[in-house]
Amino acid sequence: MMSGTMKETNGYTSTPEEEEFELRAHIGSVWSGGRLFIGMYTFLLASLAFAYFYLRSSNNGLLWRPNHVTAPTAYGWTIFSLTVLASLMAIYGQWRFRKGGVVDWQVAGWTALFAAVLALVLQIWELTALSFFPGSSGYASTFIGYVVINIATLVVGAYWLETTLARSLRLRREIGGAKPELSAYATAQSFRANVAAMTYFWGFVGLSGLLFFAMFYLL
Amino acid sequence: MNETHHLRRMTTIWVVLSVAADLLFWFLVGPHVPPGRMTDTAKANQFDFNVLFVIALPVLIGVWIYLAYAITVWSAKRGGPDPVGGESARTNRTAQVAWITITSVVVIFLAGFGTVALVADHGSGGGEGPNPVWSPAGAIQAETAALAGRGTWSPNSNQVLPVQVIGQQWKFTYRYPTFGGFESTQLILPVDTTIAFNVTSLDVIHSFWAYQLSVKADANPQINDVAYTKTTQTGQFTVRCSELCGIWHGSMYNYGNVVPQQKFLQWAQSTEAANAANTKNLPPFAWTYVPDANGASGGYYPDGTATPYSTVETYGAKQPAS
Amino acid sequence: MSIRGRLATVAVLFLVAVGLIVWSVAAFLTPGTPGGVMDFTTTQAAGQPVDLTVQSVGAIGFGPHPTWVSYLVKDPHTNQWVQDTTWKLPANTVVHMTVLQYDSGSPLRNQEWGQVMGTLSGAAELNGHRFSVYDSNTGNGVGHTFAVPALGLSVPMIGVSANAQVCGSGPCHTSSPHNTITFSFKTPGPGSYPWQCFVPCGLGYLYGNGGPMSTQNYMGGFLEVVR
Amino acid sequence: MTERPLATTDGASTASRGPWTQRPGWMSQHLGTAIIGGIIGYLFGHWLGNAVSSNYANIVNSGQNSIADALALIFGVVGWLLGIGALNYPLAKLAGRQPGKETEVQGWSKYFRYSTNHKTVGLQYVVGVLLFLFTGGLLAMAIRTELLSPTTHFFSADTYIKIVSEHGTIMMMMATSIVVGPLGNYLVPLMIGSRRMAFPRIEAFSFWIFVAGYMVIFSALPYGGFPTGWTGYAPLQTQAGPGMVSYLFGFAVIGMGMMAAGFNIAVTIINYRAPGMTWSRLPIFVWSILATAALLTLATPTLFAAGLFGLLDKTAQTAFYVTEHGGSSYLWENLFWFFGHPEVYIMALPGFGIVGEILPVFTRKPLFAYKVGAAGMIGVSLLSFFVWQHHLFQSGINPDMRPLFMLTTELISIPTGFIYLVGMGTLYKAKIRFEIPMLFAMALYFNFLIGGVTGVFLSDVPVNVTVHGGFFVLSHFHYTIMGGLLFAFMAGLYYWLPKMTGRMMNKKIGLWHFWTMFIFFNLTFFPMFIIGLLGQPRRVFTYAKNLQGLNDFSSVSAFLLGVSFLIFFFNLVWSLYINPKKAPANPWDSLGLEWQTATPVPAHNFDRIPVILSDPYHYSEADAPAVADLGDDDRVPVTSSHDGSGAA
Repeated sequence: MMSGTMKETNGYTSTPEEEEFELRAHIGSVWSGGRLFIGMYTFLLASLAFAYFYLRSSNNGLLWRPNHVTAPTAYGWTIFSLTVLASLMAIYGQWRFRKGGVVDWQVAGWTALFAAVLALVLQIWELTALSFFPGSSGYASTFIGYVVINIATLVVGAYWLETTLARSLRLRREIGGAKPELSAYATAQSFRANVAAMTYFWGFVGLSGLLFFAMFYLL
Repeated sequence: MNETHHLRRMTTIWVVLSVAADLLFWFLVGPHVPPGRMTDTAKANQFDFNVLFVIALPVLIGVWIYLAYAITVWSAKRGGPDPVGGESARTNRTAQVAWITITSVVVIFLAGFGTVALVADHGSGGGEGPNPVWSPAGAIQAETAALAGRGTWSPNSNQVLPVQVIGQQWKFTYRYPTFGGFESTQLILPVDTTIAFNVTSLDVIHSFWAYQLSVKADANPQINDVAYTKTTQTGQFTVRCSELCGIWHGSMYNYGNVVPQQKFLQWAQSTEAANAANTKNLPPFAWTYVPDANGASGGYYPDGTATPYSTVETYGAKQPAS
Repeated sequence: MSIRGRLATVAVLFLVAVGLIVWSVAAFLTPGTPGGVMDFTTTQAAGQPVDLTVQSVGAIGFGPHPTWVSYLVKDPHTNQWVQDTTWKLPANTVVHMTVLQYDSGSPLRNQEWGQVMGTLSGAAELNGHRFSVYDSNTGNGVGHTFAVPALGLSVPMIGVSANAQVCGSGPCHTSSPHNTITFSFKTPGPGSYPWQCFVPCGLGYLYGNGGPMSTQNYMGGFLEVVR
Repeated sequence: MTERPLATTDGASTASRGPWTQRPGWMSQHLGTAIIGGIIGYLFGHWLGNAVSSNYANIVNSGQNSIADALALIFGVVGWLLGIGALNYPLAKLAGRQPGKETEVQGWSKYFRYSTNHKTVGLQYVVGVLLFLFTGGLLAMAIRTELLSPTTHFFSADTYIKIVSEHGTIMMMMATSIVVGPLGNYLVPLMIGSRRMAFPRIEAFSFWIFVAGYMVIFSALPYGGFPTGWTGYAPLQTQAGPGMVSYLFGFAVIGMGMMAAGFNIAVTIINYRAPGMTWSRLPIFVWSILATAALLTLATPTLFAAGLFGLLDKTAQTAFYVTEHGGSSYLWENLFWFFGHPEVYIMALPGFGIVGEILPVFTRKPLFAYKVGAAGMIGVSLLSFFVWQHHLFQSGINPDMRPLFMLTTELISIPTGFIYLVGMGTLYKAKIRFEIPMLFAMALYFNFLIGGVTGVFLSDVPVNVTVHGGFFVLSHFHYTIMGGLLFAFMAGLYYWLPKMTGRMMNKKIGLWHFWTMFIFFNLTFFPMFIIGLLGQPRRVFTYAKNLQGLNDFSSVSAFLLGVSFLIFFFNLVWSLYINPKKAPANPWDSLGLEWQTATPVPAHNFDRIPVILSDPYHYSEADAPAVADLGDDDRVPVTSSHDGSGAA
């Protein structure tokens, strides 16, 4: 093989075929990694849902939810709306991104990030506005657990959004300007895979947010 | 040596050893296998164990014979023929199908056998929770009557005797609802009687293990865990806590006694009378009690309005805030 | 480096590791071990009754956990109050036990422990008055119990009024309000018999049974009965 | 198409500076800075916790502040990660920065750094898991010392429980990573023909958080220990002192490491298999690691959630597990065992993979019923999610579900049994070379059989009444985990250390190690079946006097088992450090792809990405296909051979 066709990376050489192989493996990893991460997160949230329904059906000491205490619904509605907004913005942005609207994606992305951070702040602040003590009932306990997990979800989602957006600013050239889907740069391919995985995760966050909102504020 | 030769040899050794071991076990060891035969559940569970063991022994012996055979006959040191690779060494449909079929049949038989034993023996002495699905005749009526304070028990009446087991750190105490609900640190039972153990806890999880009776039921706070057995022999038995419950878990044991029915009645009536002064300090008999999670004078959770307590009867008065 | 040199290096490192292990065991695992066993076998002639005096204090006031409730025992040789809950007693001997209860009380979680059980007379004396059952829902309640489950022994320690000037840190002096509970029991054959308290008196712990209730040398220990 | 100027698959466009972790010299980030970061974080967290909460009534009364202890540990771990450099890239990423070149510091100091080289991480893990193992082992010695006598106590009753709990927890944490960490990380890329891991930084994270987890769980002892055993049952958990925080947070930290390791390995196996490495050519060890990784990633989040709820109960005073406040004492049991039973198979499957890999080499035969074996591993990992309530047969929940869980539990012995089909079929008419790895592999078949058969007894509800919660079950899982996994791990170490370190382990000392370990393992744990049947519950500091003989026998055997580990330790330092002997390139004449690269393995594993031509089990086969085309002009592809010499 001609050394001229080989790229040197990290002290070893790669043929074009090997580069192609590694790139595909990398993009496959982003794809399957994104799905596996959602799988892991599902088990985490399912544990919380299990705790909720287990304590609800046990109703030990008639203390599942005395007097039907509910966390402040105004906060709940706002946080939920912001989460769904972020989720929809991420999905819409991805749709535009695929059509070549990088700027549309970025605007939608920053909007989603803003909504997510606002939801995060409100979610933390809600803890100061609770009308019940954490240990006063099963509902109160699971609600505190939900708040902590939701904070983690929003932090993860916002971090993923922010890093993707920040990177898009640095990679304007590589992701191919107005037509990113045509860019064959390895960076662009990798970036698109990352955006797709991130959007998928945000779709998951929106759906699970709906479920838990219903569980804690509506039921 | 051809193929059938190896297998035939191994099979012969296996059959001889398995039959011998099974017979020896069944007749020599079997009758002495714990937990003995003090109750009908103990006897049934001992039978179960022995059946499992009789099935397990040939499995163990089979694999051991195979390993020993391989080590001695197919060792490189013996310089036997070179192994043959290729497709025939990679798969063997007959062997694989046979293996999967045999293990599946054995396993499904065991599950079925266990289920039949479990149902036929009213839960096999294990804790069935507050709503037992396999109750002996008369048990539900006896329990209902006991809770209403109308429970009775007399010798030769074939009545079920409910006994409450209260786990607390670090001792079991016992209440007899059919005898005025007195509480005692002693566990005395009549022989030839179906006992309904109602196990609950005042704090952390314990596990009531009456070893020779073959009864084991976890004691959870606010849960009435019911387990049944029928005593068939008199004698002493050991009660141990079988779920780690803290520092004195290891010394959380006592000895109980199965006694003739008349003797039990005497004991129960005299204890009821002797403890009368204290029994009136106890809360009314109930299947579970809501202990105060806080303990004496200032506990883990803040008191008062922040943590409303259940309206359910508490065991002992509510503790004051510190 | 030669083999010998490397061997020596490894040996030195090994010794350092052993030293660390020994230190860890000494620092974290052995405190509370019956090292300072209070010996009651030499205080009197063989077969004669043993006098055993303890006090219970609401907050011990010293050591690593000054807020914890604890029993203290009077050293029969020096008459000093010592925090030690492992007592060596002669077998088959009558023990006259005196408990100075300086702690306040509360209702029992399980009223079963309001009974006096397993003493020689079937009763105990509270400030000189004989009693065999105590209703902890009345009065000052019960502060602690002294119980040896293996011997069937259990005696409630009636609390002092929480409004009184309760002694705040041990060892307490008899000038502080206290109840004196006396009773007698007979030691069994040789063995190691755990004793404990059945009142959930570990403040700040769920069910009141953590902390001092779950640590030897505070609210529980052993009777080491020897021949 | 536009040009493709970009080489690194992480998408690095511009040559940015290498990460700090990989700068040479002691001014950069390494273990030392991690310790400093950890200490600073710890002190800050402790101060913060005290400032926030020291006036709470329960904290004033108990004199112990779980909030401060929890925050101290949390910030300590964050400081540790900052110090080692784990957060450099995640933080730089916030500014859109790309990862730097994946170069590595050379020399021994790379083992003390945040290395993204899977070979370095593998060796780091070897040391890490052995540290865990020896700590847990010493605690086991303490347990057996206390159990020498029912009446004379070497430790106080509470200290004994702490020792038992710490032993169990450390061993369980160690066992989840003992194979996946060292051997999985080191060997999986080599076996699938990959030059790298999919997520090397996540891999490095998994190791350094594992070390942090060790320190967090060990911190339980100076905090006063925890009284719950490794199962951490609530509400005893909620009642315990601050040592419990170390347990809950420690499991969360280790859980993060487990998830990270499993995630990275699973994604790597799925995506980075070399061309031609089809699923039916995948080495059986990789199958086992894939099944394990699936369990690690999917079961651990449940533990994470359970631990979070426990931590909230202990700090924020929620009441998840406190029945009197609307929680449930069964909730922890369910969540814990929903994780806990898959975890048990996390500790079994890699062992099966190792012996499956070793047996063909030393029998010179192809692996028998390979597909059944692989299917069995997948079957076990799927079924393991449906058996958890067999831990709760006597707990009083769901009596009507008992037949179902009895059935699923017994069904799982079918796929587990496949490993015996594979092993016995491979041994058939073989030519067995009894090298040390083979001895350990054979020992697994002996030990795990006893462990597996006793598992059937435990799954039978009527028999379970007697054996649940006693020494019988204790002996059962020591037979499966120690007798299975640990023996397999030893087999793997003796087998692969020559590849990993380039040095042969001493055979004579190895024989001493094997025989002492095998004999005294069985002598230690077999009597415990009888002790259990005779009525001794687990975790007790005292027991019936008539059981002293059996207990003493078990204790003395346990001490000698401890000596066996000292022999192993001596072999390790003797063969690797004191008197090293260079290992041949392929000492066992294996066909495995991992033996076809140079030793020491170059940073990029393979000069050319190999093209896989067949599975690596074509032993004793005339005209066997080559295993792989290594694309190396001066090296002939490796083929199988009749007489067992690997390279043609």
